[in-house]
Amino acid sequence: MTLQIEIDGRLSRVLVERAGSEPRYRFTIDGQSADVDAVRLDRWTWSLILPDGSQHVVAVRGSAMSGFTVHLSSRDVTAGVARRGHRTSRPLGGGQEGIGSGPARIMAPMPGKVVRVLVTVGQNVQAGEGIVVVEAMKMENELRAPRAGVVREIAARPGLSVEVGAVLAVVD
Amino acid sequence: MTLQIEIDGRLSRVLVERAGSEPRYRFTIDGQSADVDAVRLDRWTWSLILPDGSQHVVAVRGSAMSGFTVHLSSRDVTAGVARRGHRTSRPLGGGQEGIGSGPARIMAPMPGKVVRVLVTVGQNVQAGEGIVVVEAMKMENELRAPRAGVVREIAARPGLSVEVGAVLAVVD
Amino acid sequence: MNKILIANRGEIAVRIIRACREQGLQSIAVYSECDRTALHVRLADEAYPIGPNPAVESYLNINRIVDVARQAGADAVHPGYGFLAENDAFADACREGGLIFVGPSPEAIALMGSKTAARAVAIRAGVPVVPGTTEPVLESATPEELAARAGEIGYPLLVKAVAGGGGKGMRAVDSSSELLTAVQTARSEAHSSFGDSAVYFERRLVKPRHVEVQLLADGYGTILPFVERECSIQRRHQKLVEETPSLAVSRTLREEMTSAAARIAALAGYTNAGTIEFLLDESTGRAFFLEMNTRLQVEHPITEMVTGVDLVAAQLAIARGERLTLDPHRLLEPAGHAIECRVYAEDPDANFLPSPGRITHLRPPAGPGVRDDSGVTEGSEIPVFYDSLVSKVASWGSNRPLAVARMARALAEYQIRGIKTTIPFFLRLLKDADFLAGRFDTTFVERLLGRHAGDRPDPLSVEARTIALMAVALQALHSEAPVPTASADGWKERARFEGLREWPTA
Amino acid sequence: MNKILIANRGEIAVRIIRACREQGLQSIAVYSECDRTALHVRLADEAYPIGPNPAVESYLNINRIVDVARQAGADAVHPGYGFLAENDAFADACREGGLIFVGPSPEAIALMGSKTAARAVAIRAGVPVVPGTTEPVLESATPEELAARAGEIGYPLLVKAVAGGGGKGMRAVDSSSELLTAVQTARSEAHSSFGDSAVYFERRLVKPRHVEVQLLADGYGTILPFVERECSIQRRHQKLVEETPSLAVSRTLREEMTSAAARIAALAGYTNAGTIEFLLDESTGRAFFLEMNTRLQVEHPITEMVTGVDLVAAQLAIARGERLTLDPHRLLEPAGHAIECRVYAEDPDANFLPSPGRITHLRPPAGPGVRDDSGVTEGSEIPVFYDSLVSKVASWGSNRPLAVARMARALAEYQIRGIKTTIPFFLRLLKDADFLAGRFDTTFVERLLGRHAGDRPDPLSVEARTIALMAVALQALHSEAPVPTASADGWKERARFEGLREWPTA
Repeated sequence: MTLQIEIDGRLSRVLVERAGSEPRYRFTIDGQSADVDAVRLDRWTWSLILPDGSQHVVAVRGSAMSGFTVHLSSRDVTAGVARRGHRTSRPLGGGQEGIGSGPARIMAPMPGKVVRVLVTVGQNVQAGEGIVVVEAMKMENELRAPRAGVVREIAARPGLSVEVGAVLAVVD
Repeated sequence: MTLQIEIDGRLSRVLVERAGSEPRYRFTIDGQSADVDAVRLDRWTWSLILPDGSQHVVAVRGSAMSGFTVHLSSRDVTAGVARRGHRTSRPLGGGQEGIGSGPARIMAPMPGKVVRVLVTVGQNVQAGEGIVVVEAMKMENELRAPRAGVVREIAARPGLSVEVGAVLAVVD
Repeated sequence: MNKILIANRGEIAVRIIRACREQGLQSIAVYSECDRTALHVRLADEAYPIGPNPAVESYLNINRIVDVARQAGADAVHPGYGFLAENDAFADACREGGLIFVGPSPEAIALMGSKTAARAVAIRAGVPVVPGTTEPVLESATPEELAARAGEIGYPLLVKAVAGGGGKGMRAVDSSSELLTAVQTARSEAHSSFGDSAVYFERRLVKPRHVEVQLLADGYGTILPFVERECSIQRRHQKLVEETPSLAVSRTLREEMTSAAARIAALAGYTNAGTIEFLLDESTGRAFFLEMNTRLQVEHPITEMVTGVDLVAAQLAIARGERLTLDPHRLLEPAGHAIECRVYAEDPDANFLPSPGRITHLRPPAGPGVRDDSGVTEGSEIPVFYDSLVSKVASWGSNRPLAVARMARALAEYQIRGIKTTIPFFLRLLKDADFLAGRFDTTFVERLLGRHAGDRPDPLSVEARTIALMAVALQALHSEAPVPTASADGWKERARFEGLREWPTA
Repeated sequence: MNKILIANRGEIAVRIIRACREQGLQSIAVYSECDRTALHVRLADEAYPIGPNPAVESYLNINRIVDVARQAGADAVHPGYGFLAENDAFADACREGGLIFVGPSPEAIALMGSKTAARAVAIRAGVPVVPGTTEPVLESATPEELAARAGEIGYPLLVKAVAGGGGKGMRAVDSSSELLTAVQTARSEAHSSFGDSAVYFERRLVKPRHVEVQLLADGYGTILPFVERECSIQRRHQKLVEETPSLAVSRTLREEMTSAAARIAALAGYTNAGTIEFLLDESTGRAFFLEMNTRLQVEHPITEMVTGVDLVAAQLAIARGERLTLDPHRLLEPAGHAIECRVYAEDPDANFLPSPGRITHLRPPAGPGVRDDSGVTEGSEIPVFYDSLVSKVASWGSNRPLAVARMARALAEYQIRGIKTTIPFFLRLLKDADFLAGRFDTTFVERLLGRHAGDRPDPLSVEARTIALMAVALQALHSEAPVPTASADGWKERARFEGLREWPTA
């Protein structure tokens, strides 16, 4: 199977085949081949022993549809995957939209309860100005405008319980 | 649902019903009723809070067919179950047959390797006399005759790998 | 004293239940709806529901908890930390209900729990305090009045909950424009955390260290202070890492701080376990009284590790009316060095946002010199209703570098999935040159985060990228058409894998 | 010294890998086929296969292990305990291969590893030994010759492997009729465990205590003995529980035993960590040299807990050529009391039969004063090929009763399913009046088991029976037609439960 995998904005072509007796696999990554001893420890976790003897336990969550998250010992990385000829899936992004153009949606980054709404519809706000305060785990978290604009919509109201990703306000 | 449950050789009649809002159950055991807060922690484990407030985590393995093993904090117990009108399943016994009459089969109590056979077919043995030595986990375990008799059969031979429950010899 | 109700949840409830068991005491857990299957409930001898999930309706419900304690036949109540631990009305309700409160008297809690009254005690004890308002700021104060009071103290300042602790209900203010929001936020947080929205102002020292002195006091006038804890590694006044002893405290300063702590406790008529917090100005070598925490401290394990004293067992003994018979000198001579890292369900790569959720996989650290005080188990749900502490990892070494190396080893071993935690932050911190040299103060973490704010995410090494690509390819391969993994025991792996799949393949 | 190959598996490999990480050293694991996914492999920096499952083809394969070490660029080899740890040919092969062997010289191993030669050294050092044969019993000895040699020593006696240790290759003989079988069994077990079938005879003392002295020796003549360990709680010469200090050892006797140990080590030219085992005759107060273990001991954690010395780190330092700078007096003055329970995969209710299998659920003990040195994780398979040690739980307390209470708490918390373990036995032992009073010797466990042999299983209390009935009824109810469990979060429980089912319901 050949896959196109995007990590950190860079695409690699990965061919994976069974090599010799189990549990060996041959990987060809961007033209370079290596035989690897790979064993699945549980549904999401792999133990890899590379040709240089180095041993790595790596957990991978997600799917080709939604993108994968790889738990390395140093940090977590997201990866998008396509089989040859298919579209690459979007790496899983964070909860907040970019600083680019278009309306900026202020979304709940975690489940919680709206404590205060700091602005009103039609109000001008500066980048970094507080919009909504959401409480979760006994800490109040002020969500701020990612850029300057006018508050177009407010979906949040004090006392409202919100799920992660819920749109609380729109600034344009 | 009403069940007949046998534990330690004594049969109890257990009626279990939902009582009020979850997670409450009403148990009627041999005529005595109690409302219990029971929550399943995983496939085999229950947390029970009894009317007196006492809290218990109990794991149960097995099935109505094969019998159950209950892991209490004090010790493990086996239980046989039948629904009303059905036969009670046999509690899971140990690997070795009783000291009663009839042929005594010497069975492997764990997986291992036969190291030595200490008797020959036709030989007279005393109760407690060594029959076969099985090695597992670096320890040699001498399996002894449960009672006096004549060695009728020997299935074990040195070097043979045996599974738990394998019949190694028969004394009669 | 035979039966103790633990009016708390999470790791501290587990810690106290363990102490009860070791002391031969029966333990009673209480739980809100979402905590029915929590670890503290599973480990207790008895357990009782005390209400819905919001803390004000359960873990802060004084009447309900006292009723449960009496009905269950408890002799005593241990409040842990947080929730009702520093609530004098609760201590009083316990006393009225004929229950021993494992902590100081309601009067001592009220006195030292009021940050403003506590400052007055410290002044009487001849201990320097940080400049600030001597009385709480009035609820009715107008914006102009607030600005005037703040102006008297001078900026930068702190708005602090009078009933506060643990960074809750506290806000830093650099200039007058931020004052109003800060007061509002602090009041609101103080109300939801402590049921008391009163706040006061205090001068903010420039780059102080936060150093504290644990003490035990029995009912017969014996007050024993312990070697200090260094707690400067904090963010938004939430402690992240503590260690003992402090590299910044000389033998003379230790003597000064511990005797100051004992004088304050004596004047306050204090009994049981408590902690006096100081701000240490390294430029002058002066330590200022900050506040007293009238309960067991989150970071008590590191003191236990270097002194061998079981502080929870000592609390129970004092509550039973026993005398302290510990050797005072041993408590001031630490054996080796201990560090604690607080594993919070927060995302260090997203501004420490709370990360509630279910722990899908857990392998806690273990082995020599490592202690994990955890409130969770695999499958536990970290609810949004309470604070985000998951577990406390403490390490001991015969010196600081060994304790640090051991902590790094333990955290690298700690597998916890399903939620984000502060572990990756600690792994970076433990390699920081300034941290390793002991050069830090309470502003250190913000600076460290600011310094690295631009360069996230760390670029992957070639090897790390290769491994990630391989793992993703394997997972993609096997999630499309699950097949057994390769191994010497093909069939066993297959069985194992199928046991883990949610649905059989067509 | 940068890279260490650990020529072992299980908990001791994990222990050594942890020490390497804490010391900044790279660790190399080796594994037989069934150990590919074992914990020690997962925690190591590098891992290499060394052969099929039988130990003689993998963990006892000297050539293969030395080859792997050289190819992987290892500087040193740590043998752990068991397997090749006391094999002088292995130590020699490492030296020949340019690898530092973390242990004594091959010469010292050969000398002290031969039980008969070691006894001669002890005699030269002026240390009393148990009466026995001074030479190994010849392989070619006829039954008559064996009986004659045994007759000289007198019954009861022990047949012991010359290369033995840990109760392997050892058999007790009460009368001449049992001699032949015992010699055969011991020879065969000695061969499979140590690759050497030589045995000798030794008088069996009546009800001795087994007490041992840990020591460290550097390359510059410094030999440091430690406070004794009490190891009398054993069954068939397999230690089950150890503690330090021993209740049976006075200050004078400690001085006598530790200086005897140091004299023996000096005469043997011993370096690195080792342990001198003594049999203590309580009636006369005399300690007899039993044998020397020329490697790290299984029960080393309890010594670490009461002295603060990291014995594995010390081994590595000595191997690097460093000098010992520990304060000798501190090593003889234990801080508090420590106990270890060895959790074996054996069924204490079925004559301690091995219980290999897969660990389906694991929640190790944690919290204050508890250390778990484990070689497994949830999902691990305990193979039939190696010894049955799963993990070692150690507890520390400021005195013995507290250490015992803490151990009972820890073991009650320890959940391990899928295999039988010795935990239920320990929970019974820790309540035994004689154990609590410290009245025991090496025959104690057999007597304890014999005493209770008739009354198993313990009758269930009414409450325990009720709980068992309820749990079985619930399980029967839910296994017929799996339905979600009841909880405040109905749907969450449902999802959780379905995630665990192997097959969806029709």
